Amino acid sequence: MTLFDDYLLLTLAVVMALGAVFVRDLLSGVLILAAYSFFLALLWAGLGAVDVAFTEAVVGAGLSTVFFLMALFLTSHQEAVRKQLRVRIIALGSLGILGSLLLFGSVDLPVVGDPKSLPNKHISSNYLRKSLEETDTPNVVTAVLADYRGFDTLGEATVIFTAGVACWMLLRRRDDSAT
Amino acid sequence: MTSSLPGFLFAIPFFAAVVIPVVGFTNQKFCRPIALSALVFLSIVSVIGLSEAVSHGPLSHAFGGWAPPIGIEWVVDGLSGLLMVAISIVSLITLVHAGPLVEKELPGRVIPFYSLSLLLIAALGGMVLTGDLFNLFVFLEIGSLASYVLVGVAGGRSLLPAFRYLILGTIGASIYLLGVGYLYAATGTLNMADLTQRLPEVLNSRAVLTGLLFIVFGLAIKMGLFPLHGWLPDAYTYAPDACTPLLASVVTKVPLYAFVRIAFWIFGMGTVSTQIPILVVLGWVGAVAAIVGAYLAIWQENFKRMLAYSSVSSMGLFMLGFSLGTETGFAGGLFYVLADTLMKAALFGVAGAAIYQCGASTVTDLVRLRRNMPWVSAALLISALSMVGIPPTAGFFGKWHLVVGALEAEKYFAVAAILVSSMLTALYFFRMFQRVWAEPLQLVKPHVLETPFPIRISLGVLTFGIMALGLGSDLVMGLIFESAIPKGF
Amino acid sequence: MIRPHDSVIVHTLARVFTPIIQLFALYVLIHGHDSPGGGFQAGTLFAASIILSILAFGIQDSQTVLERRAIILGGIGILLYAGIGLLPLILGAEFLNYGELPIPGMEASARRHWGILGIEIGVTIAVAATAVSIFYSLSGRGEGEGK
Amino acid sequence: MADIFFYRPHFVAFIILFLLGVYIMVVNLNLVKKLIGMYLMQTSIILFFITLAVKKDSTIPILLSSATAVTPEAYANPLPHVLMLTAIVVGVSTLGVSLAMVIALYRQYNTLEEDQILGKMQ
Repeated sequence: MTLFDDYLLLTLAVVMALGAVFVRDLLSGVLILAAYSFFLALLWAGLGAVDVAFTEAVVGAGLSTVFFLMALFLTSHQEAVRKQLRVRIIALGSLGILGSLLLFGSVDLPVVGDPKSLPNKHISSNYLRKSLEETDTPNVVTAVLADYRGFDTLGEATVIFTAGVACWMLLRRRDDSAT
Repeated sequence: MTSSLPGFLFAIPFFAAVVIPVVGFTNQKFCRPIALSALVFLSIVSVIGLSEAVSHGPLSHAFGGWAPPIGIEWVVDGLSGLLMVAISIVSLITLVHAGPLVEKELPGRVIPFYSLSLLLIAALGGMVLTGDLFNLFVFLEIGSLASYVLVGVAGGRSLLPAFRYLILGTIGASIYLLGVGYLYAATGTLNMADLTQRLPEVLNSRAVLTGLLFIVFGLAIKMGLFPLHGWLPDAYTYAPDACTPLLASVVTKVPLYAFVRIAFWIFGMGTVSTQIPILVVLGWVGAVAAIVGAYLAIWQENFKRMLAYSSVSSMGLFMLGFSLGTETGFAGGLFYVLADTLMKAALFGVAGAAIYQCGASTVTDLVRLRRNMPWVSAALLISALSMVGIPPTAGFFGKWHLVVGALEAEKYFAVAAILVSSMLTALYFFRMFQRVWAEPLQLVKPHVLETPFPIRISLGVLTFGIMALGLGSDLVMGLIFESAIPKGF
Repeated sequence: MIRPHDSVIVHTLARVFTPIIQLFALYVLIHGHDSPGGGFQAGTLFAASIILSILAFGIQDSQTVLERRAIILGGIGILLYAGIGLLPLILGAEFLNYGELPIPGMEASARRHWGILGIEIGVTIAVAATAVSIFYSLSGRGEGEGK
Repeated sequence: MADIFFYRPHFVAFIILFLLGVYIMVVNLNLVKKLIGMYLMQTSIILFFITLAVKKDSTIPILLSSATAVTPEAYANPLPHVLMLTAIVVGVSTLGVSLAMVIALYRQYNTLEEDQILGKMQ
């Protein structure tokens, strides 16, 4: 993975994001969003995060798109056109503050790719060193996900379970009340 | 001290929440007993946890057997134990109260209602007890998803407020996560205790400053702190009456707790008051919120909306108390959080009971409570007096300690803000009393009956709690001073 | 309310792809220890295969029952995960400490290996069932929602 | 400040995506567009975390052999990957719930525009 690939994929992702946002037809927007997800998955794979890339491809380009499409088939495709200049200016102003704060904080962020940076060194190297010996699992991401931080993963499974119960509750027909 | 008790604090509501849909498939009648008995157990275990933590020092539980910072730990100390006790007991009472309302308002959705409520309670407990910033985010999201849906489940007018709550809440949670990312980039750890040790070395880093600002900003959206309270009034007004007591009493208090934990324990008093002086800003924000919230509440005709603005005002008072920078102010803020949890549960319980029994949703309609509803009227009277701050209710002692703390800190704008907001609160509650009790009785429709037993008993217990917390305030304040005050004052 | 698709091509492709996707999901689940993937990805793949066959062949069964069963299966998956976690807690160790699982004749690291596999199976069931359940919910059975 | 655009392309892309997402969530009145914005915002945070995990000349975090001792510099940092797996799941769950709300809103008001819904609520 060279820096050039990164530039290429990042540019493509940003272009896709802009396309998804500014196209008026929501169906096209959602499909462009799937393409965006796909480029992101490639980017994650290039940056060494294969598990995240896999999940992004399955969930972002797959499941999310299916959910979006299901919703769009039941509702409408078209976005109304309107002008609301004042809201936009206020929002742009506050986002400018947010953006400059992000840039302000970025100066002291570790250099990308530095193996000696604190986030890459402190606890994460413990996982890399010990996971095979302690958990018998060569894929360190799986070991951290399911064991070292297994409680987060239980929370994660609970989040999607909550979403399942929530959708069931929200879209239930009135006449089911007999059951 | 390591202990398995925090593990059970997670397991009890969690297992109940997951078991309810599985069991409810065969018989829906089991849902309520399972939920209530789980909460009874949870309350007992959390009381034991608090007393252990106060007498023997903090209890920690390293999930998966991995010592932090490698793994995730949960800690019951004075502060988190106290909050956990409050959450478990108040949510037990509000679910008892919700029983008749659920049957009427959400027929056919009883199973998911109890399941989601318990998931919400488990998530709130997780946010309070966890010692890991990312784990906090996970539980924040579980709790938020559950509360978005509990707001919007009745359909109709509640859907759009729920959707807006979801959009703003997701922005808040994402900004919080971003802040955690900045802190992780600057220190390389997610564990709170480890962060406390490592932060002093990197305190000059701009990444830490940005991270703290993002975390506070994200949590402020979640707690409905003025001027980021946009989602709150509509959500509380249109949410089903079965859900509002639970939502209004505990859901916004827990992000506030997370803020307190991060600002005063991880960063430390010295940092947030001098090096990164966010407390000064938050003090002013709190003062403005306390006054503006109370002012807006005056103009509301809908009773629940009035209480919602009153919540905005209370959030300002808490923030003001925590940012005073004195021990008394901090303890007063914490005491007022506990008092407000009871008061909001009672007031929203009264609002729900009034709508359930006689369709009274506006302040003027409350006059119908006068006949034959002594329990509901008494609960309304006492909790409203407590909101205003009349002794010997809990609200009075909360405000008293806040004022004393502000005087100690010599922050006279805070004293003024507390007094002005109390006066405005008095204005709208006394206006309500005047409408309810000074009208001629002929207007009252005769055939209104007292509410069902679960509503009566829960309102009774909440009212008793408000009085008891007020009368026993020395005891509770002693507990707070002894074990729930951060170092560095 | 999903009617079967009336194209033969769609039917044939769905018939061919559903088992392939499911087989791949199983592979992803079992090889989560030493290659990318794991419970969540496997669960989503399972859900995708089920959604594919629903889209191709429609739903004949009474949907309320199916949807409820799906969410219950999701609950069972989570109960499996949390049950594996609860066992060590009851035996006196920490929640989710697979090293203390009562599996005889194994070192702690091997117990952890099997514990991870167990919870990954739980995650797979939970995620697959819940994703299908959300799909059912979103597929718009509720035209009669009270106005 | 200017060199950030050349040396930190990931960070610049993160800022663009994040601000774009938040902007659309706040300003756009179409409910589905808001959710597209939400998706962009959540993925941008994933981008931020993943770039923290990159190590130059390293490989994916799957250990190759148990014989030799592991040098952490040779593998990418697994912790942000794990956190982001969780964040992706949280994102898709939120998306499912919000789309359910959008469908319920559409059933009720027959439109996806927030201002029109507000108009019909009056």
